[in-house]
Amino acid sequence: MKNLFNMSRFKIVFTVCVLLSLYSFVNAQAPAVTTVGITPPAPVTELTAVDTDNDHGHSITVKWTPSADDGAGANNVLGYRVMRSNSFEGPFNDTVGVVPLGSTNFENSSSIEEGAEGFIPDNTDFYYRVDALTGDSLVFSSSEVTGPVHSYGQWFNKGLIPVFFAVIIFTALTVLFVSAARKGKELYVRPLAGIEAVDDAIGRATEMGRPILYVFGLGVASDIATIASFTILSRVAKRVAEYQTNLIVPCYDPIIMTVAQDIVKTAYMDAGRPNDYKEDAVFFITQAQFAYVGAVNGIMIRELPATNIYMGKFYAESLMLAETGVVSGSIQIAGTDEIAQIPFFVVACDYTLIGEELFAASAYLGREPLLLGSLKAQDYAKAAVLVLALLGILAVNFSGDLGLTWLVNFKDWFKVID
Amino acid sequence: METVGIWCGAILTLAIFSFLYKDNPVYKACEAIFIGVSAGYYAIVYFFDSIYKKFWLGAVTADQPEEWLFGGAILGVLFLTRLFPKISWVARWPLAFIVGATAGLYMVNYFVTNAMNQVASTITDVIARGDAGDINWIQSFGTLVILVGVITGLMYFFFSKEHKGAFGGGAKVGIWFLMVTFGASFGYTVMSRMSLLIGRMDFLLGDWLGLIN
Amino acid sequence: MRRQLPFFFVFLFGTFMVVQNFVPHEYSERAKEFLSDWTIIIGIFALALGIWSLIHVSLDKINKRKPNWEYSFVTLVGLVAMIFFGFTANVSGSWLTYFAALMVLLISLWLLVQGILGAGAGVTKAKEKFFAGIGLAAIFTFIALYDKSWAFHFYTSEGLENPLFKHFFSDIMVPLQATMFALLAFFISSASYRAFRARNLLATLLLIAALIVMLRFTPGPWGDLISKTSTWVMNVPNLAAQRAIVIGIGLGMVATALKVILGIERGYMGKG
Amino acid sequence: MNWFERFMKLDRRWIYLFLITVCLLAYYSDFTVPTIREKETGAIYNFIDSLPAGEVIFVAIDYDPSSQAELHPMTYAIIEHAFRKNLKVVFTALSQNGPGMADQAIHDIADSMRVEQTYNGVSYPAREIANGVDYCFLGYKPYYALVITAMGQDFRTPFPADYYGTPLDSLPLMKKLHNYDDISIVVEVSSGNISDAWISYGQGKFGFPLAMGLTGVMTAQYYPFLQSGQVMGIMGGLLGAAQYEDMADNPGLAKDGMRVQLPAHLVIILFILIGNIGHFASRKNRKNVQS
Repeated sequence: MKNLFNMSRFKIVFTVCVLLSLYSFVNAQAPAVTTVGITPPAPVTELTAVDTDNDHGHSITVKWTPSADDGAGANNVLGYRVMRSNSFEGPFNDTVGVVPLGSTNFENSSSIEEGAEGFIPDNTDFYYRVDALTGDSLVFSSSEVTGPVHSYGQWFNKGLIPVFFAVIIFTALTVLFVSAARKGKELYVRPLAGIEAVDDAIGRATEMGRPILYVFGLGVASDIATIASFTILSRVAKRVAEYQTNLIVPCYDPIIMTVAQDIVKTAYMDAGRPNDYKEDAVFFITQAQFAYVGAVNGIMIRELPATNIYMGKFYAESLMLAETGVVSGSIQIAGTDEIAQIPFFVVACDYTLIGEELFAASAYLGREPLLLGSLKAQDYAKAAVLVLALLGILAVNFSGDLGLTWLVNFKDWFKVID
Repeated sequence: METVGIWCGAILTLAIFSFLYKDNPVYKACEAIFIGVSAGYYAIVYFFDSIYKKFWLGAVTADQPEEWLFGGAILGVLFLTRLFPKISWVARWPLAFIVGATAGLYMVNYFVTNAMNQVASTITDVIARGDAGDINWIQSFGTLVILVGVITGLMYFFFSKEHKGAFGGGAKVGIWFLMVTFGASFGYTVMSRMSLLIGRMDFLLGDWLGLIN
Repeated sequence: MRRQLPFFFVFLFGTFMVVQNFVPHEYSERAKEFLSDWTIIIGIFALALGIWSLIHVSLDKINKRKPNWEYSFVTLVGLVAMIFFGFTANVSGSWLTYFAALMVLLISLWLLVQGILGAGAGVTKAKEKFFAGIGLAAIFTFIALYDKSWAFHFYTSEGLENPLFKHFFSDIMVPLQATMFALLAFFISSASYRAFRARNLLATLLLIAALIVMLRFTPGPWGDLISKTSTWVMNVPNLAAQRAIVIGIGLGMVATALKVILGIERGYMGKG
Repeated sequence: MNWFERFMKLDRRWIYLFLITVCLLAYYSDFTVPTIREKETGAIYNFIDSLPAGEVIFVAIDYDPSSQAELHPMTYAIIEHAFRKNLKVVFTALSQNGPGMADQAIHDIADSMRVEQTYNGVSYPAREIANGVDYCFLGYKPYYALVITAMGQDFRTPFPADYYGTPLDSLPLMKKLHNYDDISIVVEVSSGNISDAWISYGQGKFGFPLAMGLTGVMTAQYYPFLQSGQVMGIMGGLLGAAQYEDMADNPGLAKDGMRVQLPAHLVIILFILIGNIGHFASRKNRKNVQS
């Protein structure tokens, strides 16, 4: 229960100035008024209290229409005080909030922690009353009591309905195209320079007899870019196992190290060479950004890998890795979804997968129909985004003349209230 | 104690800069120190941060312990089975948890922040009017260029459609926009990298040699 | 069966978290909190594997005398010393016995690990080293128990206040971190020299945009014009392209998440 | 190897040597660089300058020592301006290695207030900045997204006590402060993803005005949020800090930095030109040889 102290500094200062100004206003205006002081203003009407929607409970919204003397009539209303009690007749001495004049609602809410200050238990009945306050703290008029009302958490957030439909449509699209692909429907996919370079780069490393360096960057196992990078590593590892080239995978995050070890070992097993798997191909260095970069730079200069593959989440160290890679004369292929680092890879590397291309890489490398199907769904979603954006702009700009007024609120479909 | 710290920092700084010239034993030593010390440091910090504060205080010795946390500990122990090759396949379960939970959590999150909100902010009034209703040409041209940039940029990212004809033209304009933005952000960051170098010069010339006025 | 079960778990946790996004109820908020706590706790166990991998690789390099093996000694000493500092707090001022204990600990650990790795890793006289290691470890525990000037702290975080721990961070890690970061100033100059060449249209666009933005604060007659164009370039074409990339990444992420949850993408579980 | 081949294939170490010598020379010269005033920085300065005394601003020092060189000038410029105008400041440091550095920065600025100063013609008397009265440093808690959301309900939920361990309720400043409604503006200085959390979990949920101080590299990425109104102002890198110092007429760390920045940029541009001259000359030469 937000008590008086909880009112923000701004509101306090505001009410105090209004109080002072009104006090002086009343005195100056009506010097002849009798000592009785201010007449009580009209009470607030149509008071309703209802559980706040779309929330995790512990919150009740009180609404009312302002008193007739607020801004008109006797114009002596300063603000409203929301009082709460546990029974209809019960003593109303629990002030939950004071709002300045002109407001029509107040949200009485608390956090979900049991012991928090002003905690509102769910599913317990409360009764509310709103007093219209005046300059004189003794003079106020109370509305009738409303209640019982209790707060509870909703199980579905209606504000996310546009997102809900979007997710459903996207999933349906993916399932549709994957099943089409499963039935052998041929799917065209435009060539991606960065991906074709991976195959030639592995061939190059094999001829030159120099290792391939695969770097995950600073992502953790719970980054989607890292999951995409795992899928790329699994296909690179398959080829490395077949061509018996040397693979080096220095890791920043221990969970990634464990997963990568598993991927490379399985690749060697699938290629029928379980004993060629070197235990220390995938190893951990440290979880400090620049110590990791120093170590990888050292590996590049000393091992002179033929190919450096950077796939995953990269931060400021992207250019350090790429420039040292240039010094050690390696072919470099990079892919990240960290927008700020893409320019450095584009400038310094031979091939770069820009943002979304990183996520499409696994479909390209494996050429598996199912994954190509999901790429098709991604393209349809992009087409939908394009069409909706154009429609929206049409609506906003020409709604007046073309009479497409119903389109005007089109934009709100995208506004998400969570 | 203070001067030892500064001398130590200065020597390490010069050693790292020497890497620019050539890989040398002093740099290799600094690199090794940095790896060892930082690995040890973060092992301790993460140990006290999660095991001690969250698990030990939160679940074991807390007055109303959160039993849920033991679930995490069990999955963690499963992870250690990696050390024994025979039963190391069990380590896939905690991995399944991490990958599955992440995918589910971020799927809706990024759909909202990246796709929905960005589309909402693209839908704007192209013709920007000044407060007196007169058309603000520069502003309108700007919004028009943004609109063209977003649409052609998206066209470039199409995978399953041949980049030929009008569509190919759109994608070509899209890559132009991308190149301009890459050049611009590269140019913009030159300053922040230079200020890092200035920071080190302050340390070397100021704190160490005391030559600053 | 062993390979199908994990994918079932991925589907289970994935759909739970997708649904959880739409449920504002208190229980779903608590569930999200607990699940992110689980990931952190798993992270610590994985860190144990990581540290073991670092030790194992370094030892392997030393035992097999691979190139640059001497530096692995430095890494191992740094690692063990830092962990030792992190778990101990010095009670009285005298550091002598504290460092003596550290030396004994280092040598005993070295001998023990050599013994455990055994002959397989090319270790000569593995058994004798192992027992010597046990002996030294006993001496170390003896010092630890009776030397009052310092003590172990596993259950409380006094170790973080250990002056050596703090100074190793502020006097070794911070300058190294800042200097590695500062190397970027040099790398950016050599990268721009090499890459900004007007070879074709795209490279020319890259070059012109970079030059405009780099000149944005130069004084001079048309300095104001350049700074205005650079602000325009940052606010309009840059904004448009960023937005296109962001939308692309958003859709790419959602598609990847969906592929993982539905089990279409299995690469990450090692099935190439 | 004629001259244009050499132009195209300069050894990178010459570039590094030339760059460091130019920086050292600029370091010891003392010409001043005139700064322009962009509206992104102006929005923040004007908002803070318009706040009446006693208002509370929230400064989140969410970066760690490695990006201190670029972000400290902004933090110093903003807090000096706030203290000069008798504003109250609540600090957090949500980056793991940041609290020690943030604490030291706060004390630095508080000490610098003990001297009488004149800015834009207005003279400000020397002031004693007191912890708990003029500012409150909440310190660091892990998992910044949860902390930012929790502070929306009450600062006490994630921070029962401040960085020095004193409970919030015993600090006079914090008695009246509960959550973002009591804060006029949040200024978030960081070098990366903590800013995303402030946008979606902070400003997105509680709607307070949010200003951002960012490293150069991240600024470009946050322009969309400036245009969509989620962020009211951005200070980009050292240039942003120099502009703020210029508007506040308080030359400091940023102005010194700019003295070296300009020559360094010119060196890079010089080498780009050299590279291109070599490129065009060799292409012309190849054409002559063929024809």
